[in-house]
Amino acid sequence: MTETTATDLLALHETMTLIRRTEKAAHDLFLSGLVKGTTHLAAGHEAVAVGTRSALQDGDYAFATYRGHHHAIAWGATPEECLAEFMQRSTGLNKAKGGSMHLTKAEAGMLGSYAIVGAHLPIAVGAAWSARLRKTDQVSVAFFGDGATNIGAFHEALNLASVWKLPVLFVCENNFYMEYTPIASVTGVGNPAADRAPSYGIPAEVIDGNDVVAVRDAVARAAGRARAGDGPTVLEAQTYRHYGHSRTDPAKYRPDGELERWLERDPLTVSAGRLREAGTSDDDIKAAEDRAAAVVDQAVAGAKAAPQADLSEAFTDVWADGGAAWRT
Amino acid sequence: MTETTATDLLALHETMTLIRRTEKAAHDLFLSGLVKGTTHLAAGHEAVAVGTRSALQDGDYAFATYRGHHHAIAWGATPEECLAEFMQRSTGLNKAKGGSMHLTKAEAGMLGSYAIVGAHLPIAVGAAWSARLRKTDQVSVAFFGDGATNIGAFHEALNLASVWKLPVLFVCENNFYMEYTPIASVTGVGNPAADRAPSYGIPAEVIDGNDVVAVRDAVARAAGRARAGDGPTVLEAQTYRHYGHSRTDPAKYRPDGELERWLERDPLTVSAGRLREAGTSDDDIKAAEDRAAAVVDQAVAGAKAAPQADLSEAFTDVWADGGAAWRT
Amino acid sequence: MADVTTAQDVVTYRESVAEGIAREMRRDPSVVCLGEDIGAAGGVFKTTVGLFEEFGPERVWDTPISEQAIVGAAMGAAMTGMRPVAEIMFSDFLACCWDYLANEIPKVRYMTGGQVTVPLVIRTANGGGLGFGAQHSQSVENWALTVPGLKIAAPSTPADVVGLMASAIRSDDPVVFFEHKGLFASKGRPAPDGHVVPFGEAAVLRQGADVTLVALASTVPLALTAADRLAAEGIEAEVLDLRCLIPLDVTAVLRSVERTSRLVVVEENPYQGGWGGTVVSVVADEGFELLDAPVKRVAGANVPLPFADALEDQVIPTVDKVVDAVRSLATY
Amino acid sequence: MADVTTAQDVVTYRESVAEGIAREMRRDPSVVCLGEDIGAAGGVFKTTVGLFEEFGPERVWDTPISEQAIVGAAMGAAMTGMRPVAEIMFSDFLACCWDYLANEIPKVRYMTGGQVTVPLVIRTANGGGLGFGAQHSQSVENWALTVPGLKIAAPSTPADVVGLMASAIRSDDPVVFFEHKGLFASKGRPAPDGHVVPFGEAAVLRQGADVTLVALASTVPLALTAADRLAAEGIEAEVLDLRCLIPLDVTAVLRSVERTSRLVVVEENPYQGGWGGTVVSVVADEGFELLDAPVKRVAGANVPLPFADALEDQVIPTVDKVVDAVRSLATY
Ligand SMILES: Cc1ncc(C[n+]2csc(CCOP(=O)(O)OP(=O)(O)O)c2C)c(N)n1
Ligand SMILES: Cc1ncc(C[n+]2csc(CCOP(=O)(O)OP(=O)(O)O)c2C)c(N)n1
Ligand SMILES: [Mg+2]
Ligand SMILES: [Mg+2]
Repeated sequence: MTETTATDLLALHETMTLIRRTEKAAHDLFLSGLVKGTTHLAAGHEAVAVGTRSALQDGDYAFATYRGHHHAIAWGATPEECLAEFMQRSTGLNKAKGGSMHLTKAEAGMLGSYAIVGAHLPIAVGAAWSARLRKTDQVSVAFFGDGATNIGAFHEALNLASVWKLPVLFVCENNFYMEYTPIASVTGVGNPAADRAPSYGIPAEVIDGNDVVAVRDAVARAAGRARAGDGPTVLEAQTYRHYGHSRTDPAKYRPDGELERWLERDPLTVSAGRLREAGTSDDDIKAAEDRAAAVVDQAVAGAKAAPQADLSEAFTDVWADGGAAWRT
Repeated sequence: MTETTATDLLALHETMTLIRRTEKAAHDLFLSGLVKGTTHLAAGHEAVAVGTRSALQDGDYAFATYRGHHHAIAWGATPEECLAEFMQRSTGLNKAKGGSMHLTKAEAGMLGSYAIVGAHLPIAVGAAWSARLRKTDQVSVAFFGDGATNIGAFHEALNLASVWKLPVLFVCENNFYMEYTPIASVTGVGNPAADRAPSYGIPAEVIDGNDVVAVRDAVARAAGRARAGDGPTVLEAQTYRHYGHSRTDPAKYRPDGELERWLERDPLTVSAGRLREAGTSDDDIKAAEDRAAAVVDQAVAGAKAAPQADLSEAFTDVWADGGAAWRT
Repeated sequence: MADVTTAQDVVTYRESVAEGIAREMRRDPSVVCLGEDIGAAGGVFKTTVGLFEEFGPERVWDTPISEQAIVGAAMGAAMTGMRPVAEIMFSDFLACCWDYLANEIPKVRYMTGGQVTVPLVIRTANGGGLGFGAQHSQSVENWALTVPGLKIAAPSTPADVVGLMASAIRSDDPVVFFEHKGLFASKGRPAPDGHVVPFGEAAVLRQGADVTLVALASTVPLALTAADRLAAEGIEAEVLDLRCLIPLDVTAVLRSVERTSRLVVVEENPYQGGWGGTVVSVVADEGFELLDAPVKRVAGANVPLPFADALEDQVIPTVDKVVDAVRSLATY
Repeated sequence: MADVTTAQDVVTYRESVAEGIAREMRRDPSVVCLGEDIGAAGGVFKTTVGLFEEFGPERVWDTPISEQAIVGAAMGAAMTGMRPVAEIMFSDFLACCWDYLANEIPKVRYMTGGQVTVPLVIRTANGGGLGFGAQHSQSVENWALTVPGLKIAAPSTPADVVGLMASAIRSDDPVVFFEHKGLFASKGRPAPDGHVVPFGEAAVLRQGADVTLVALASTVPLALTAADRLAAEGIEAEVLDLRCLIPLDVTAVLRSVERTSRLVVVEENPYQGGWGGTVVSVVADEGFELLDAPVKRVAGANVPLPFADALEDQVIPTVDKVVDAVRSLATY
């Protein structure tokens, strides 16, 4: 078990705050017309990304979904790179060619956000296979939603990972909804990810996805097994998204009081509570939060000031030579 | 439980013999150059098809794989229609347009043989959904191999069938091999179909696929549940194919003695044994077998005498109007 | 997109999708819908609004995220007496169930020697221009075109949505029905009662003697706007809306080229493997003598679709690009 | 298929697949293979015979029947330092993992702004002529052509198999490598040591002044045989083997048409949405003035593929059909 000191926890709390503030900024920029296209905010899910990253090592891989801002930031993307991407600036994380759904920070091992539900699970398995082939000690993590557990790629990925005993972690962020439909209404089992794991011979845990320490501990256990050559683990982190599915969704399908109940267990509230228990002063907590807020304020200003996407980029990066030539 | 009288059993034995003889004829015709393309013989699997059909009602649907001769015949296709199809005759079951991998007897509810592994599972689910929508009492059966349990369509089909509580039976013919690779080497659980059923909330049984009565009883139970509105069942019938995977496969990958052990439990031997136990005379058994042999002998002659495929058929049956017009 | 709205243009393309489906569901109890979030939620594009309320859960089914199960189940139901209308949310996701579109649905009738029919519709939101990025913006009608055995419709107006939907749902053949995301908010005249647009009949939306513009779905308003601009320069373009790719109304194209001697195809899918290649092939063969100038295709660039609006404009057809292509021919 | 075997033709196309892979595996330890039954079994087409024995289970991996996992895992491995060579047994099954070919592999580099590369090869047995029926006989190189971001190779000779395989495996871009089932048994000269055929260079296999035949994979021997027959009638055909669809060597095509003024494209995939449409489009645009006659495409018919050999012959290109098409132009 990884020990989590108060100092560690304060850093985690700060990173989670950074994510929360970035999401809020993205939302506000959308309302003011500066963010276009679609965004899927992860406010509420912060502890899963941050807890996972904190239990892993540099060089470990992450594969995320269209709801991937928190994973990108947890793996080291800056809020400014992200906001600049949403705002179609040339300084965007993906040069404004990917957008909110495809945040990627490859140099940090965050190998992309994928917008076809479930598609990245086999890809994450492949990265784990590669780690094994190259005899590195790397672990690969696939983050995905509850809804992704009903698609074929989920099944194929888990089976292959099991058979080849690969160092991969399947981290489900079960927020109980697909887009607008409760997952329970379309799934044959109660815990959509964890209850499936036995059918691949993979161990699983259902964990509190709003408690960054619980996530961190579970991931540490799973990563340990993976590095020891004991194969994959399924972690089902129960959590909740504070906003609707995407920017156009007012989330009217939620029963009265549901959001409120989850807000009581907001991951930031939980971590703040843990910090206080561990003796961290309110001032120290506030200072961390203020640092995060300041970073995001600067990020907004920086992204706004950045140049628009460079038109010539439309025809670069198709091929490894940098170009897009398809004919002689 | 459906009671199986000696008379019933003799009829099942006769149908199984009909299938066995047809497979042998197909094999011989292949060796003599009259059957082209590929064939996947089902000798050894007869009890699964025949036992299943015998526990069902007229009008119940079947969906099979490229290894589907036994299902077609169990659902009423004649050996002559099948052999004529393999021999590319205009009298073939599919007018020589489908071939061995696509035998279909739609008027009897046998809605096709599908050659993409696993693809027919969702289709069979759809037929069950349709039965429910039309408020008929029909049950839909998907037959598939052990290898099919690792493909995405399997997962999606089982989950949907469970969530919609559809009258569908998933009958896995576990013959322990994919093409040349043992299923155990590529699957995370021991019983590739049955051990997965719980992850969809579907009841499952592992059954002796070489005992036609065991199959019949299990299917009767499952069909009863399906018709009562209790949803799908997974049946994993353990069996063995006597020939190689397809006509080009000498099956050298089998460990010594494995085939021999299975031949001792040949479904025809098992049913003959049960018949004798039930007091059926050897003469009666032989008479039934001779009737089957005679039908197949005639079928071979009939198919040989039939005209070759009608060339104009290449351009019919694309559209429901019978034609193939794609432009004005 | 071109704004050519007039006073009679009171219904949106988006509403017309639900209207078209509802009309057929009222007519024929064997029509049922299935898809992700199409029920009480009314679909993520709001193209199924009202159906769940009117027809209830036995005719409008929410599904898991299981594209293979959705279209596979639709196929099985279509083979056994129903007329399912399956929604695949974004057309890009057809890739997740491509086996059904490529190998199962279009082939089962043929390979069984005509024993079964598959009367189903797969509806899907197609196309770009909204900044959804590489995996949610593609025009993939060309994927469907690679597969013999599928009928393909792609309406450009609200009335055509209703009229082609009627033909699609009544068709005994499988239909892929492309609804263009960029057109959902566009308005037009409502479809009259009982409106049916037969498959395989292109609409001549504008007459002109100088050049033929062949368009489909989103490129129809582009072509019309380009034609207006060209008219100001004295170039009269004839604008054809194909409405369907299969059956393909090449007769209409050839007749028009007979009049104009010049052809520009305007298509959103990429140039490589785009449907314009099939249209051009027919004309370069059967209409060779009619042509007085090179044939042009204004198509999507051969790159994935970028996120930023300004970048996306670089790589999908625009009015400017159509105008430029026509101009290059006029001076020919 | 044409039999043009000579004394130097001592290796089969089938063997050359394994040889091409083996040469690269010897050169580069990051090359690994995965697929169904490719290990000890040597592949269902015997195109990986010997690899397992030479390189062992850490470089040649048998997989479950999980096409999505196969190509998805290949993608993840390619993004992290390996050079995977994935086999999809029959090209028809690409439909089962189409999302990876259409939406993931070709787009990830672009949409990440160039942060990652995907150096992988997807090998697959393509095409008909063997009586495998509608779901195991398709020529689906046109599917791949609809997707910008994939390179596409389709060799017609044993030496090209080796030479293009070298380019494919060394490519930092994703490659779909079509091996033609109808050619597996055909023989040719062995590839010299170190043989590399660069992508995007068509081969002129026969010179002639009267008509250009553009072919690929299985249609190359067809075109060559047709050219022999036509020569007997006094018609000299130039035969081009494209070898790749992306990059597409349109320069070679245009140069040839410059000499011949006539073009016939011979392709096995269906006419509707076939790759010939893209070739014809370029020629009808950039080469319009070079043409003296209509452009013809001898392509697959727009129907699923029937099982019976005689029926299949009706719907796929044959020497007769090529000869007829050329004759119709010669008299033009
Ligand atoms: C294959 C596929 N089908 C459908 C969609 C549309 N879609 C995007 S997100 C989503 C819901 C996903 O739910 P879940 O996996 O629980 O993730 P969450 O959004 O809750 O984080 C759907 C249906 C998609 N992107 N890909
Ligand atoms: C999607 C797909 N992948 C691969 C194949 C090639 N293939 C045909 S049969 C087969 C093995 C299937 O094994 P199993 O499901 O156990 O059925 P069996 O042949 O043993 O009856 C394979 C891999 C296929 N037809 N479809
Ligand atoms: Mg969710
Ligand atoms: Mg098997």
